[in-house]
Amino acid sequence: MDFSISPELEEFRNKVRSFALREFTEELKHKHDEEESYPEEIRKKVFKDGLVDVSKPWEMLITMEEFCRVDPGLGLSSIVSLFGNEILMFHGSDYQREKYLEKVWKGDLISGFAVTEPNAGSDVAGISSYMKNNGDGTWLLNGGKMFITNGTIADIFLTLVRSSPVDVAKKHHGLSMVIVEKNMKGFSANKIKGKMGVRATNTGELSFDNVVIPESNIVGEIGKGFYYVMEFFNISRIYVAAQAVGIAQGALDYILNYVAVNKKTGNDMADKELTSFLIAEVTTRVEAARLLTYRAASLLFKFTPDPVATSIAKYYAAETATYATEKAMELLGIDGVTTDLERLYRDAKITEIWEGTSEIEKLTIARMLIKNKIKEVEQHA
Amino acid sequence: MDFSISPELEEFRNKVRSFALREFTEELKHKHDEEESYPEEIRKKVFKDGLVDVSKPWEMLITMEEFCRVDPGLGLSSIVSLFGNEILMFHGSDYQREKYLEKVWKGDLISGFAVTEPNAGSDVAGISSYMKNNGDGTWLLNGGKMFITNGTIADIFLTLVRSSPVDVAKKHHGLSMVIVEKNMKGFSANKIKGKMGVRATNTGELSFDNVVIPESNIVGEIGKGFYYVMEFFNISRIYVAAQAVGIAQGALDYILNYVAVNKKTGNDMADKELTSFLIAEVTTRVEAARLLTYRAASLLFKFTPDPVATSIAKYYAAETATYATEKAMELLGIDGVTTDLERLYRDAKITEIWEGTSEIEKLTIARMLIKNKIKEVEQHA
Amino acid sequence: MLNEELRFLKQTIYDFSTKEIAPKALNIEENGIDSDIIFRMVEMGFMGAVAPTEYDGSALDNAGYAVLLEEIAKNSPSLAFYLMIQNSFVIMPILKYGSEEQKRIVIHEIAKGEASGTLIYSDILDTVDDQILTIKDGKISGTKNYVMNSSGKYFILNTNEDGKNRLLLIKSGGSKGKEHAKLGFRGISFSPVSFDTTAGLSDYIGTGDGKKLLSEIIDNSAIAMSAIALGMSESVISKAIEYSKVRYAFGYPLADFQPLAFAMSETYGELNIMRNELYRIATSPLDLQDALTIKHNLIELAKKSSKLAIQIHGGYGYLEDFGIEKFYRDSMFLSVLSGNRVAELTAISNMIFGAEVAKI
Amino acid sequence: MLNEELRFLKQTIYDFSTKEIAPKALNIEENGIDSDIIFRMVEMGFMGAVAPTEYDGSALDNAGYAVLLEEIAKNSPSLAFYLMIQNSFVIMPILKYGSEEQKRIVIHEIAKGEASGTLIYSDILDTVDDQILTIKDGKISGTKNYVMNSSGKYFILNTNEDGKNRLLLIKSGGSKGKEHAKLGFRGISFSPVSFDTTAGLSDYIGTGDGKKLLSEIIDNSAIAMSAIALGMSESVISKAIEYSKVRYAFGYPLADFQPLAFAMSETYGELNIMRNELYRIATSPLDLQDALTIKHNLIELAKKSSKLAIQIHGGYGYLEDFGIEKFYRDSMFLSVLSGNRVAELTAISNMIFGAEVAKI
Repeated sequence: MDFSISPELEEFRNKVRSFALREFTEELKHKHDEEESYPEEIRKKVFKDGLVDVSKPWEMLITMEEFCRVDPGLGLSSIVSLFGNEILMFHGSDYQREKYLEKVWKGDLISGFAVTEPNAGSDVAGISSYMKNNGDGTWLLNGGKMFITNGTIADIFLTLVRSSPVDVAKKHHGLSMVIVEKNMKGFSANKIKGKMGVRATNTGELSFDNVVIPESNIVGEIGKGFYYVMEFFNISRIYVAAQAVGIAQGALDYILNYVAVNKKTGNDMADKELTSFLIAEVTTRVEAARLLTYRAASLLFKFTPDPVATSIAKYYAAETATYATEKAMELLGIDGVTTDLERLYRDAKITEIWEGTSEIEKLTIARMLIKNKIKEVEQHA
Repeated sequence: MDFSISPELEEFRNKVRSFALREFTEELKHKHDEEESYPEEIRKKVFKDGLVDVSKPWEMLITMEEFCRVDPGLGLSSIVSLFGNEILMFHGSDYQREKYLEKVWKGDLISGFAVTEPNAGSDVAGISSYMKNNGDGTWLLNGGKMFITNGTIADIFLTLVRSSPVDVAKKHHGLSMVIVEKNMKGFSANKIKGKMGVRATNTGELSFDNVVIPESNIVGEIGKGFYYVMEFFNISRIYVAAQAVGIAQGALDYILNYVAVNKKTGNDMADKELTSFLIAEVTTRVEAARLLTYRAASLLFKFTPDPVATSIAKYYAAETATYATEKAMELLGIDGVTTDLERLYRDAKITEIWEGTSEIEKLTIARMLIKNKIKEVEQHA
Repeated sequence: MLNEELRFLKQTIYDFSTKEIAPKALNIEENGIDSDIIFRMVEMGFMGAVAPTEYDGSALDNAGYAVLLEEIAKNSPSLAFYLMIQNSFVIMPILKYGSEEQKRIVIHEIAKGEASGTLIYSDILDTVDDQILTIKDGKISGTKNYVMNSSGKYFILNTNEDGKNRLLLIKSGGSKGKEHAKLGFRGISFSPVSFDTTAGLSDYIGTGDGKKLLSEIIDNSAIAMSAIALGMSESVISKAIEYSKVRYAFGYPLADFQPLAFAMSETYGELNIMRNELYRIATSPLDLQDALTIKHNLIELAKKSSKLAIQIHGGYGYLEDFGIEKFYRDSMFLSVLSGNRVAELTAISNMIFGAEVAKI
Repeated sequence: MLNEELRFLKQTIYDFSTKEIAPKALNIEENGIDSDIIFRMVEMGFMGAVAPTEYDGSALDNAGYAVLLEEIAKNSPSLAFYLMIQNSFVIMPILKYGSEEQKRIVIHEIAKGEASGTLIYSDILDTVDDQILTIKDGKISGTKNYVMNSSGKYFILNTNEDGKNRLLLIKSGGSKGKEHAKLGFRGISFSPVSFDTTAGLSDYIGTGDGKKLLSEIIDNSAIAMSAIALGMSESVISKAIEYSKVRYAFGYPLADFQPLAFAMSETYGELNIMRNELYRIATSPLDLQDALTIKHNLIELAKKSSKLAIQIHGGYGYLEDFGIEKFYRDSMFLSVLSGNRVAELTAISNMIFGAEVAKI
C-alpha cells in the first residue's frame, strides 16, 4: 500500500491551488454569489491554462478538490462545462464524439446532464419525459427536467428520457440517453434562482415541447439509458466527493487560520482544549473523507470502479463538508458570518443532495453488501 | 496512490483469520472471558505457527486486526507478550538484546510495558516511581505501576521511572527506561480482576520496594525515558488502531450475518431501510478507520512516523470500534446479548482508553497542527 | 417539579438507597439479590409498590413508582429492574387482566417476598433465536430463550393454541436452562426456560390476543423504564463530575478541561430537562406518545452518560470495582430489554404523522 | 402545559402569524421589514410586548412573550428576532437600568413604531475583527463591525472611558457602513457602524461595568432566544413531515421510509420535550442555569431540524422560494448571535459543578 501522492501530482496541486487563490478574487467570489451569475471569464482561463485535461483523471480530481477548497461556486463553474462528457466518451458514436465531445473537452461547448425531474430525483427510473418513435428515423420528445446544472448556458444536454412505455415491474427498462441541443425547436430553459449556495453555478429547468430528436442523437443503445446513468454516477459521485473534501478542507483552513491569528493577537483560544478538540475532530474527518475519496478514485481510474467504495466516499465526504463548515462557524462565531466561510457554509449542503442524496448512497452501499453476504452464506450452507 | 493490499499480504490475512476461526473456539472464548485467565496455550500455538514475526510489520498489523475481529481477549493475549519490544529493538544494548529481546521475539519470554501509575495515566510525565543512584553502578527503585498488561505473567517489564528529582517546569526530563525482572527482590505484582472486557488479557498492579536495578538494565540513555515512550506510542497506537479496526469489523460481521440469516428465515429486516442505513453507516466508518490506520502504518513502516496520522488513526478507530459494537447490539437486540457480540461490546471500549485516551490523541493532533499553522502564518508575515 | 409528598418520598428512598443498597450493589452484581435485600424490600413496601393496599401493596401512583425506581437505579440498576419486573410486568397485568384469585394469591406473595414473578415477552421482540410456546391438550411446550428472573415462581407468557395467541399466568413448571453470559443486570437470573407442563394456577390472563397484550404491558412500563434510565444517568454522570474534581492530570483537576467539563454539564443539562418531562408525564393522564418518546430519549441518555463516565474515569472506569462500567453494560441491556425499538418508533411516528408511515 | 390564557394568546398569535406574516415572509427576507408590517406589529402590541402599559406596552409576561416569539418565528425568524431586539435588547434594559426619561421617550417610540433600537454586544463575543468604542471628552469614537438592526435610531452600547466600561444609550449618531453579506435573518439590517459623536439622550444606562451589563442583558434574553429557536424547529420539521407525506420516491411517500420517518419523529419528540421545559422555565421564577441550558439545547435542535428538513426536501430544500433553507441559515446565525457560547457553557458548568471549572 502506498498512500503518498506522486511529486508530479503534488506539483499540479500547487499549481491549481495557486490559480484558485489568484483568480478567485474576493471581488469575484462576492459578485457571482450575490448576482447568481456564471463566471464564464474564469472558465475560459481554466481551459486556457490547461488545468482541465480529461485524459488525466487524477488531475481532474485534484482540480475539483482545490478549486472547491477556495470557492465552490467559482470552482465548480469553471469545470462543470464538461458535465456528463464521460457518457459520450464511453458510448457516443464517432459522429457524436466529433460534433460534441471534442468541443466539450476543449471548452468550446458547454455540456449538461439532464436526469432529474420535478417528481423524480433520487428515484431515477421514476422520470416521465417521454420520447415517441416517429418511425422516420426521428423521435418526438416531451416533458421537462429540473435542477439541471448549466441549464440555461449549456449547448447540449445528455438527457435521460423514457423511450418505451413504462413497465411497472421493470421501471428501469425502456430508458434512453439522448443529446438535446439548446437550439432545437421546442426546447426551452428557465434559470432557477435563489439557490442557498453554489450560486455562481448555473441551474435551470428544461422543457421539451415536441422536440424532434434525430436517431443520430441517441447515445449508445436504445433502452440502456438507466444503466449509463448508474455507470456515470460511479464517476460523478467521486467528483462530488472531491468537491466535498475541498469544502471541508476549506473550512479547516479557516479554523486553523483563525486560531493562529488569535494566538498572535494574544487571545488564548488556541490554548483552550475545546479548540484543540474541535481541530482534531474536524481534521480527522477530513483526512478520512479524503482517503475514502482517493480510494474510490483509484479503483475507478484503474477501470475497476466499486459502487460501494464510491457511495461510501460520496456520502461520507458530503457529510464531512457540512459538518466541517458548521464546526468552523461555531468556532469563528460572529467573526465567521462576514467572511467567505459564510458562503462555504451555504455551499457545503448541496454535496449531500446532488448526484444522489446521502440516503441513496446508503441504500446503494447496503444493498450490495447484503447481497454479497447472502451469497456468501448460501455458498457455505 | 495504491490502496490495494498485496496478494501475499491477503494470503497472510486468510491464514491468520483461519487460525483465529479455528483456534479461538467458542469454549475457549467463553472460558477465558469468564475466568479472566490467560490463554497461554494459544499464545504458544501462535508463535509455533510463525504468525508473529517482528521483521514483518504489515503482517503483525494484520494479525492484530484479524485476531481482534474474532476475539480481542484471546487475540490480544496471543501476541501481547511482545509488548514494548520495539523499545529494546531501537535502544537496547547488545547485552539486553541477547538476554531479553531475542527470547521475547521467539515467545520464550513475556514482556510488559510499565508506564501508567495510579495517579498518572494520560499525563505520562506525572509518574512518581523513583530510582535513586546508589553510586555503585546500581539504582534503587521504589514506587508502583497500575493497569500493566501482562502484569502477573511477564518475565520482564520495560519500566518508566523518574531518575532525577522532578523539575516542575520540565517534568518530562529526568525520566528513564529500565528493565525490571519479575524475579528481582522487592518486586511484586497483583492481578487486577474485574475488567469489563478483554478479560483474557492479564493485567496487574506492580510494586517496587527497594528493587535494585543494575546499570546494565537501563535502556538507552539515562533521562531519555519520556522520549522513548512517546516514540513507542507512535508504534503501539497504530496497533491499538488495528485492534479497534478488527473489533469494528467483527461487529459488522455480526450485523451482516444476522441480516442474512433473517433474510433466509423470511424476516423482512434485511429489506427495511433502517437496516440498510445502519449497515451503510457502520461500513463507512469501518472503511475510514481502516484506511486511516493503514496510512499511519505505512508511514511508520517507511520509518517516517507521523504522530498526527497515528493519533488520528487511534482516536478514530477506537471510536469506531465502540460505535460499531453499539450499533450491532442495537440491531441484534435480544439476539445479540447471548452471543459473542456481547463480549465484543465490552471489549471495544478499552481501545478508547489504553495507550492514550481519545482525549490525549486529540490534543496531540491539534497541538501539532496549530504549531505548524502558526509557523506557516509567521513565515508569510 | 415534584410536589411535597413526592419530594418526601424521594428523600426517604434516596436515604434508603444510599445507606442500604449502595454498600450491597457490588454484591448484588456478583451474587444476585439475596434474601436480606428482599426482606428489606418487603419491609419498605417496594415489592408490591404499585399494588393496592388490599393486596398488601403500597399503592404508589405513577410518579411515586418512578421516584422509587429512579432512586434505586442510582445504586443498583439490577435491583431497580427486578422491582420493575415484579410491579410492571407481573403485578400490573394481573391487576388489569387477572382474576380475583390471581390477585389475591400472586400479588400477595410477591408483595410479601414469598415469591417473585416474571414476564416472557420475547415474542414481541424481533428475534431469530426463539420459539413460540404452544399449547396442545392443555399442555404447554417449547423453550423460551430469553427469560429474565427465570428463577421466579410465576410466569406470564404467551402461548399459541390452534393459531391463537393467548396470555397465561402459570406457576413455574418450566425447567431453567444454563444461565446466559450477562451483558447487564447481572443481579437477575437470565436463562432459557423449557416448558413441558400443564398450565398452573388459573391460567388465562386477559381476553385479547396474547402478543397484543404483551405489547400493552411493555407500553405501560414506559415510565418505569424511563425512571430506571434516569436514575442510571444521574448516578453515573454525578460520579463522573465528582471524580473529575479530584482526579488530576497535567497539574489540573479534570474538571478544569473545557471539553470534559462541557460534555458532563451538557449531559447533566439534558438530564434535568428529561427529568422534568418524565415527572410531568407521570403526573398527567397517560399519553403513550409522550411516554414512549421519553423512554427512548432517556435510554439513549443513559447509554451516552455511561460512556462518557467511563471515559472520564479512564482505566478505573473499566474496572467492576469502581461501579462505573456496569452502567455502560446495564444501559445497553436496558435498551435491548425495553421493547421492540422499531415497532415503538413506528408507533410514535404514526401518532406524529397522523397516518400509517414508516413501513419500509 | 400552557394555562388557558396562554393557550388563547397562542391561538391568536398563531392565526395572525399564519394569515398576515406567512404570506409576507419571503418579502421580508428580500426587502426587509416594511412599514406595513411595523404598523401591524404596533396595532397588535408586539413592538412593546414586554413594556408596561404605562409606556404603551402590552405587559406580556415571560411565557406570553415566549409564545409571541415562537409563533412569529414559525413564519419569519427575521421578524421574531427583530421583535426580540426591541423587547429583550432595548426595552428590557431600559426598564431595568434606564431613567424615567429614557423610558418615557424610547420605549414609547418603539412601542408606537416610531423608532427602533438595537444593542451592540460584540464586546462580549470573542472576536478578533472588532474594536472597543472609546469615550474621550464626551465624544464616542470607533467602529463596531457587527451591528444588527444597524439602521435603527437608538443604540445601547458599551464604551470604554479611562479604562472603565460603561453602558450608554444613544440616539443614532453613528454612520452605517456597507451591509454585510447576510448568513441569516436577512430581513434585518446588519452592518458596521462608525461612531464619531457626542453621546445623545441621557446617555449612561446602569451603573455597573458595561461588559457585565451586556452579559446580563444577553442572559436575560435566553428564554426569548429559546422561543425563537423553538418556533423555527417546529415550523421546519412540520413542513418536512407534511412534505414527506406527499412527495413520492420509488412509488412510496417519503414518510414510508423508516430512517426518514424516524429521524423526523425523533426530532419532533425532542421538540415536545424542550417545549414543555421552556414553558416550565418561563412560568417559574428565573433560573439562569435552566434558561441557558434550554437555550443551548433549542438552538442545537433548530440547527438539526433545519438540516434534516433540507435533506427531506432534496433539491427543493436548497431553494429560497421553498422557505426551508432560510431556517438552516437562520439557525446558525441565531447560534452565533445568541451570546458567547464558551462563556455560557462555562457558567453552566460552574453552576453544575459547584466550583469554578472549565478554565483550560
